[in-house]
Amino acid sequence: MTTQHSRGSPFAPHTDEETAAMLAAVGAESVEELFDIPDPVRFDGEFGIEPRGERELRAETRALLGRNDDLTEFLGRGHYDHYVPSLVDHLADRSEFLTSYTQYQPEITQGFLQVLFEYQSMLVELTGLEVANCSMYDAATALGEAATLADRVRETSGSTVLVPELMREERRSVLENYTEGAGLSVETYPHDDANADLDALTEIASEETVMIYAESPTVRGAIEERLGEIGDLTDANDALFVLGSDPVALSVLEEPAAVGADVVIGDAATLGLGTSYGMGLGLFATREEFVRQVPGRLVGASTDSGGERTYTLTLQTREQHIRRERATSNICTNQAWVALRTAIHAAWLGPSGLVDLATECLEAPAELAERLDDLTGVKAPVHDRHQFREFVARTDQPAEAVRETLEGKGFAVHAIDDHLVQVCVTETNTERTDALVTAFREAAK
Amino acid sequence: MTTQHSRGSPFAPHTDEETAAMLAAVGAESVEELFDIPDPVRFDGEFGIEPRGERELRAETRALLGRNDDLTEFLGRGHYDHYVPSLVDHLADRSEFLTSYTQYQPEITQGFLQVLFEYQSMLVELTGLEVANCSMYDAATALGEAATLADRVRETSGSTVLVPELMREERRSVLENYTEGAGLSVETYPHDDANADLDALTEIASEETVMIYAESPTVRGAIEERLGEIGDLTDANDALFVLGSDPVALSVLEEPAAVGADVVIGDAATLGLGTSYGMGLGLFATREEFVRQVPGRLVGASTDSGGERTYTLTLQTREQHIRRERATSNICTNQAWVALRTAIHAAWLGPSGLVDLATECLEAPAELAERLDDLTGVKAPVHDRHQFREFVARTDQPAEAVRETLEGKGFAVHAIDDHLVQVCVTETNTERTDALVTAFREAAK
Amino acid sequence: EYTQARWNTDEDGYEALLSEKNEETVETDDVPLPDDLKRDELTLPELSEPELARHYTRLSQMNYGVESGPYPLGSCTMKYNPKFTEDVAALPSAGVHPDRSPESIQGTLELLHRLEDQLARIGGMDAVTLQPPAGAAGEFVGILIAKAYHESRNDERSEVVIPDAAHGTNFASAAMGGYDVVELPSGEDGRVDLDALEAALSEETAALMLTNPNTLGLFERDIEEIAGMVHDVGGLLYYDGANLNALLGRARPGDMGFDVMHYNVHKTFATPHGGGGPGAGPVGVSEELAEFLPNPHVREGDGGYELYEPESSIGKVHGFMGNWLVLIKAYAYIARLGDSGLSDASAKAVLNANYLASQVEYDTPYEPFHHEFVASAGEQDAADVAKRMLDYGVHPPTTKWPELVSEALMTEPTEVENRSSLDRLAQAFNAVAGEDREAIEAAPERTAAGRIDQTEAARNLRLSWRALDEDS
Amino acid sequence: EYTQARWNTDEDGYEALLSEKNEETVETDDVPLPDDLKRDELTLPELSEPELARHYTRLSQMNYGVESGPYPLGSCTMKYNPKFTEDVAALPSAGVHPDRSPESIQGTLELLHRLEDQLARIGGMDAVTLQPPAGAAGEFVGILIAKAYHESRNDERSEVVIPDAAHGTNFASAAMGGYDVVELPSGEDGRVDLDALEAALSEETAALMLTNPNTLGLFERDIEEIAGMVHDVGGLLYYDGANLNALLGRARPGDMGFDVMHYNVHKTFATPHGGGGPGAGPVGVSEELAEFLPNPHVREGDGGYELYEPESSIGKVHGFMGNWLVLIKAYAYIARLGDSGLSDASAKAVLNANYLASQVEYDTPYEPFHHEFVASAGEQDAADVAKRMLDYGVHPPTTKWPELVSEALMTEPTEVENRSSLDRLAQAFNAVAGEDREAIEAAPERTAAGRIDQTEAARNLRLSWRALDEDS
Repeated sequence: MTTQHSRGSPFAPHTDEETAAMLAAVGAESVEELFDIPDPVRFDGEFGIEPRGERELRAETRALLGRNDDLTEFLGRGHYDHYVPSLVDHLADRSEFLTSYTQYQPEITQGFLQVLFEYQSMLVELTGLEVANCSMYDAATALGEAATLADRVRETSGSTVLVPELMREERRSVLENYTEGAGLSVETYPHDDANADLDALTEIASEETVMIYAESPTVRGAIEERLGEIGDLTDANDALFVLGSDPVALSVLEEPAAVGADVVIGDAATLGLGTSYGMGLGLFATREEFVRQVPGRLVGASTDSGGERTYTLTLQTREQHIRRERATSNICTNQAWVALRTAIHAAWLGPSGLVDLATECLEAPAELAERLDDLTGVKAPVHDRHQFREFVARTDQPAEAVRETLEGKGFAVHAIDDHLVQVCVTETNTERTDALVTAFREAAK
Repeated sequence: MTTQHSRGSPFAPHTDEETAAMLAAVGAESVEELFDIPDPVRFDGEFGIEPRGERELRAETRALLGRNDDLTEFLGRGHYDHYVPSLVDHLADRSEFLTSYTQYQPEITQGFLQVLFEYQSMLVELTGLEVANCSMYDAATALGEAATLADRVRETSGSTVLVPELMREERRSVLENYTEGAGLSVETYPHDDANADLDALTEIASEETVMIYAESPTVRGAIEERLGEIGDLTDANDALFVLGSDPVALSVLEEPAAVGADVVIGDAATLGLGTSYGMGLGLFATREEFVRQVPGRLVGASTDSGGERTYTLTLQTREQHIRRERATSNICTNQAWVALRTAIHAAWLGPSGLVDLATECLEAPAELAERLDDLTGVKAPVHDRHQFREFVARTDQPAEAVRETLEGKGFAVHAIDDHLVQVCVTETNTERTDALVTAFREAAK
Repeated sequence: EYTQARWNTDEDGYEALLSEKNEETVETDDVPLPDDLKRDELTLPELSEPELARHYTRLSQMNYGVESGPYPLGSCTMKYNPKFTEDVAALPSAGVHPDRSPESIQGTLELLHRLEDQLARIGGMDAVTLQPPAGAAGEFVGILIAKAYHESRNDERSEVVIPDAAHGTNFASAAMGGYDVVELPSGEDGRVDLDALEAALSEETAALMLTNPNTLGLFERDIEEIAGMVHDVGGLLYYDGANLNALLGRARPGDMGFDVMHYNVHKTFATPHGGGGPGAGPVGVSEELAEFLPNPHVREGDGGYELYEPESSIGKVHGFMGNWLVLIKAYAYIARLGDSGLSDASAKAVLNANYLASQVEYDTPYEPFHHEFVASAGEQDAADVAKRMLDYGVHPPTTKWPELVSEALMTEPTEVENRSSLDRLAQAFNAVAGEDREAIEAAPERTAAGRIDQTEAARNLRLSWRALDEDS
Repeated sequence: EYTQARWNTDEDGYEALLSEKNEETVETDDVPLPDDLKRDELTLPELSEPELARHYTRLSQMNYGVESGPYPLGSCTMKYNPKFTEDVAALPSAGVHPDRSPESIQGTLELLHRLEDQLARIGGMDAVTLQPPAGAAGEFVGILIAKAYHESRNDERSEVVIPDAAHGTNFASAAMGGYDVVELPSGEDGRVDLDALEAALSEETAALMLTNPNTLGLFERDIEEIAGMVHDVGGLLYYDGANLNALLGRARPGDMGFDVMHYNVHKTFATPHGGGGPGAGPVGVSEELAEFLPNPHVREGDGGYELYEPESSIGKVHGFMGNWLVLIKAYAYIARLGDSGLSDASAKAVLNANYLASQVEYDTPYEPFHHEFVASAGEQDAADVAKRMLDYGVHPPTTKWPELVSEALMTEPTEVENRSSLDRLAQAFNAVAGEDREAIEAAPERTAAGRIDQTEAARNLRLSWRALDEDS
């Protein structure tokens, strides 16, 4: 009894006979002979990693991840849980999509190119801007790329990027890493009840300002109410206005192009991916005039030898594999497959489903905040704004204690300040709001 | 805000506009007009079934099925749990396979036809018989079909089908239902230490005997040791020898053709499906001389207009849609997709994997029986046979009490008689045998 | 124009067989069995997982499913199969053994009970068994129940009456039950001829098996009279559920007087056909017949759901509980649609058939049809028409049946096509209608394989790769 | 011959766009926001689930993946992606929010920690961060770490040295970090020229970025000397992990003197490329550099796994923890293979490249190569050769790069092809090698689309369906 493939990689199909014949064909006695590695740097191959069978590994990883507590999450702040329809998994897992590479040979990869063209097109509709790329890694890196774009396209010099005080510090840290090499510094403008403090911002903005960044909804879930004025202010300083948002919010919010946004960034994976420990899809859309400065990949329409409409990667001379150190970005591998998922999810919802979903994102937090506000020791919402998906509550008890108590009762919320708790509610957890309110009553008193 | 598809079936794509235009095209005012149903039998449409969203239903069914206790099953007796590799799910779920119909148009369904041809071919290798069909529902119905085949092909009259006393009563009941219409009666022959009692069988068999059925492994997991003699006895009575087995056992057991089997039936889904509340795949193989009397579908090789080898359903004149009441069976919809899964699983294992798996099926029960035999109040194995996957143990305590105690401790075993417990062990539960032995010690004392 | 993928490797057909890719022979020396009980060796394909992934991916691309395009195969109800139902059936908690104690699988039993209840409501029946693994198995159960019913009244009967245009399974199922089949000629209008029925019925009539709407898509308007006639001679009325998609929410077999019926969940309730199966063929019966249902049956007891044997059960028609994984999908589909969705499915299925027929140039002799229509290819050969339609990227209708229509094109678009899809389908019909015999006979050209020689397949039977080897 | 599926509907390309199939405009009147904060309406495609299923199924059939056939794209390591890793990543318990308390996601943190440990062992590094979401992001992290390292020593440097044949990302990543790039010309043997290196290095050298084996598949035999030279001027040695599949189990970057490296899990560790991503680009460092790793990092504490900020962390390069779902797959793949599997993967990858090169008629000027070789199309245009290869049912190699080889065909079969697959691949190469310019320039003919006009795409930019509408 011989097991042909039991030794070595189960995914290398060579039988012993084949290996022998192939060695003979290349004139080698053994495979080791083919390695041109000097002895001093040779390694003995013993990593100390034990191979396991597929069945054992599935059981092992199920047990391992099963150690995560089964909490109902009321968490947001940049990563959201919307229900991903089953269709998305089934279609995106088709191997022709999942196991293909970047579309360097467009004739044999029309399928994925059309998917990406459609993804771009949907973002063009949602943002009102003319150009959307195929994807960045996530919202934070898209913001970083927006800053270097702003720096490249500005005709006069300048070195400051303005960002809101209320912003995930992680996102800001990424921005700082992206801008440091370009010699830009990141400065903060203050807020006023979870919106930009426009007076203060006007003070701070100057000809040194390369870019102003605002979010709507903000990290606290507030709709930013004076985007048009921020746009005007940015224009007045010859800077770029970069807006952070997401596709669900954009389904109902005023079009970014209409408020003067030059770039829209965000996490497009709020559709298509669900909660995935922060994995995202960097949305990046901008005006046509900046198209040759866009980072990442672009799919354009063309024609084939048969005269049919086709799609292909275009303007590749912007990219690192051709322009190298003068490229618009170093990005190569991106999040194309997530864009596929986002496109399917968006198409599954359609405009009616998107508007319905966004409406629920406006109604559900208002309703939940009202219920929490009724509890002893809780004031909610803290901000007098239109809240999208999430809101902030003030607790008499220390926020961290409230969070911990809730976790003990099976619920996860954010403790964002000494007495501030943030709660996010979408269609995936609304049915648990009764239970949350009950638990909150205990935790907050 | 209008939701185009929110009313009615989410899987009917008509917009209101489309519906109106289509009604106009057919000259109807409303859809109801198209129904030519007399008023007295009109129904008001109120079934009282509430529609639910996809997300809600997934949550609901997860909760519902979550009410099944999470037991480690040591259960067999005709339905077995072998690990199904992930590859099977991913490939079999490809919609071109899953959502296609029977291959009435072979030019556009070569893929599935080749799959079925390969499935047939593997069963031909495993049984040594020349013909295997595309599938029956399960082992029990395959046995029923074998009996009617035996009746059809026998040149002299006769009305008795002989089956072993040790046999699932469900399988026998199905057999009785299949044979009653043909005027056959089912009679039992006794066993001798979980094998056929050959002396008694010789007594019982006569010219009235149309068919003798034997199983190896038997329902108690014993390898039947005198199949050749049963074959000879069947021949001597001009009857058909029908053998029940399964693809894993057939990987190592003497070829059925070599012991004189005329038909092999069994559950081929022991590969490809895993535990599924008894869902199966009826294996049906027989000698070439009976090919025109075979029930179910057959795929044969042919040639297309380009001269290439192709596959197509063949000998369809045997089937009910053509021959109607003179058909070899009423079967139409069968288990083709399960055959696809079985074929992939078998190919994934390959001959080496199959022999390894079968070897484990011989070693694991022997080892576990020995360990149980060491316990106070337990004798195992009861039978002095080669056991495949499972074995019977005698308990001093009532078997039902032992079973219940074990269930309370998280294990499922069979109580098959007052003091007989049956235990099945495969690669999917071997890692829990220590725990089972510990629990058994408590339960049996 | 559509071109199906064609993977073509060397001389061995469109994709080499697994056995041609790599085969190994393994010795069984180390198998712990005496030599006389074991085989010497085993020869089967031995391929790596990457090779297998490619093999089946390529084969799948040379296959056409509902998610490829329209599939208007008459009598087959090829609906879209919602994806989420696959996820539900794949839940690990669904994977239980059939010999588990009822107490330990309350979830499974409750789901079965709920599905029985759904189906009873939809069919207007009093009790439902889920055991039959396919429609034909359901018919067989119906026949066995009829037989048991008559026997319980000491009234043995020998005949089952079936209209000439009925599904072939009806005839075969009745015969398997040991009945003689009395074929009922259709009336001029394509429906049951009451005089002919009168002539066919007698004290020997165990049952009349009827499809309604029938295979021409026509509703049997005289159903109440038919039921009365059958019942008057002491027979039972059996409903073949293949065409139930035409009636959802608008008429129920139970209300029409049917005593027994089967449901094709792989038609009406959107479980996938899987290239031929598995399906499931639950059977519904009136209260009077409930005692004959297969063993075991589910009921709600004091301590939860339990299994029991109906008083005069016919016994088993499947070794265990039927095609459980399929039943889960049917449950989920019905629950997803609910009253409004089920009624709408039927409405759109009927609208689609009527619209499509109105756009197709071939003549449709019988009407008013419901969810399907049977057009006639006229001077053309219906089978050739079907082959040519393949070149237009659609699946053709069922052909040459029922025989009431010459060169029949039995067409059932189901509710899942929209207008533009139906228009393209009509274009395909009409394009072929305008083509000459030569073009049609040369078809198909754009599928993986060209026209396949059926005669060769039957004359020179090669049913396995071993047979192919021996032949070459 | 192979023919790719071609779904062709009317005049609108090979498959109509979603927007062409059905588009709707929805008013936002009922949205509870003041008018000035909301848009008036939203126009997007509105299709049913069956329509979407067909749309994407058809598009997928017009795409070629690793499970379609050979994909020997040089430098891309297109391995088979084991299916079970998808199931592991799809476990519901994997779907946690990044702001969960560490105590409540011990499973996730332990998996991350285990993967860090696996990668450290494989690379011979002391610490690993999993945060970079792609290889280029890993390079950028490496550059940031180098920068932080030098700054911590008050030793600001301005240059990064990179061989001319290196991946374009190396140059771009260095530039993004604010460094000037010093390009290092390759030696005649295709490797680093030590004299040129000597000339390039200085007190300004922050790092040398090196791929080993390099993009010609050649091992830098002088690696110890190179490391010494870089370290002597105070620079760091960076390892580009794109070609790590050549060395698994036979050499480790850490042992060769590399201080920082990235791993491409979507190459070496078989996570699927997904049509361009997501991947993951973990970065390993020597002990000395561990304090600079991105924030947060996982460690095992007394109470379980915890997150902490390394002492001199460079901060964040991803908004959260990187591409978590991809990392799970990499973990599962490495654990599946273990020592023996990983070493074998490398062995078979190198054997395959050598065998394939021996069967291909095009000249391969540089050797001994390892997991990939760069052949020259000679008088033919490498891009045309690639287009023509598509007609043979295989994916072509990377073309026209590296420029050291004229009309380069950079070929990396990986370990997943067997001999017969490599033979067919060689046949495709050799068939094209024998064809004339006309045939090659007319290719491809058997793919969904014919040769696509790249110039038109760039000159007449249409990047959305809105742009297409405006153009027409």
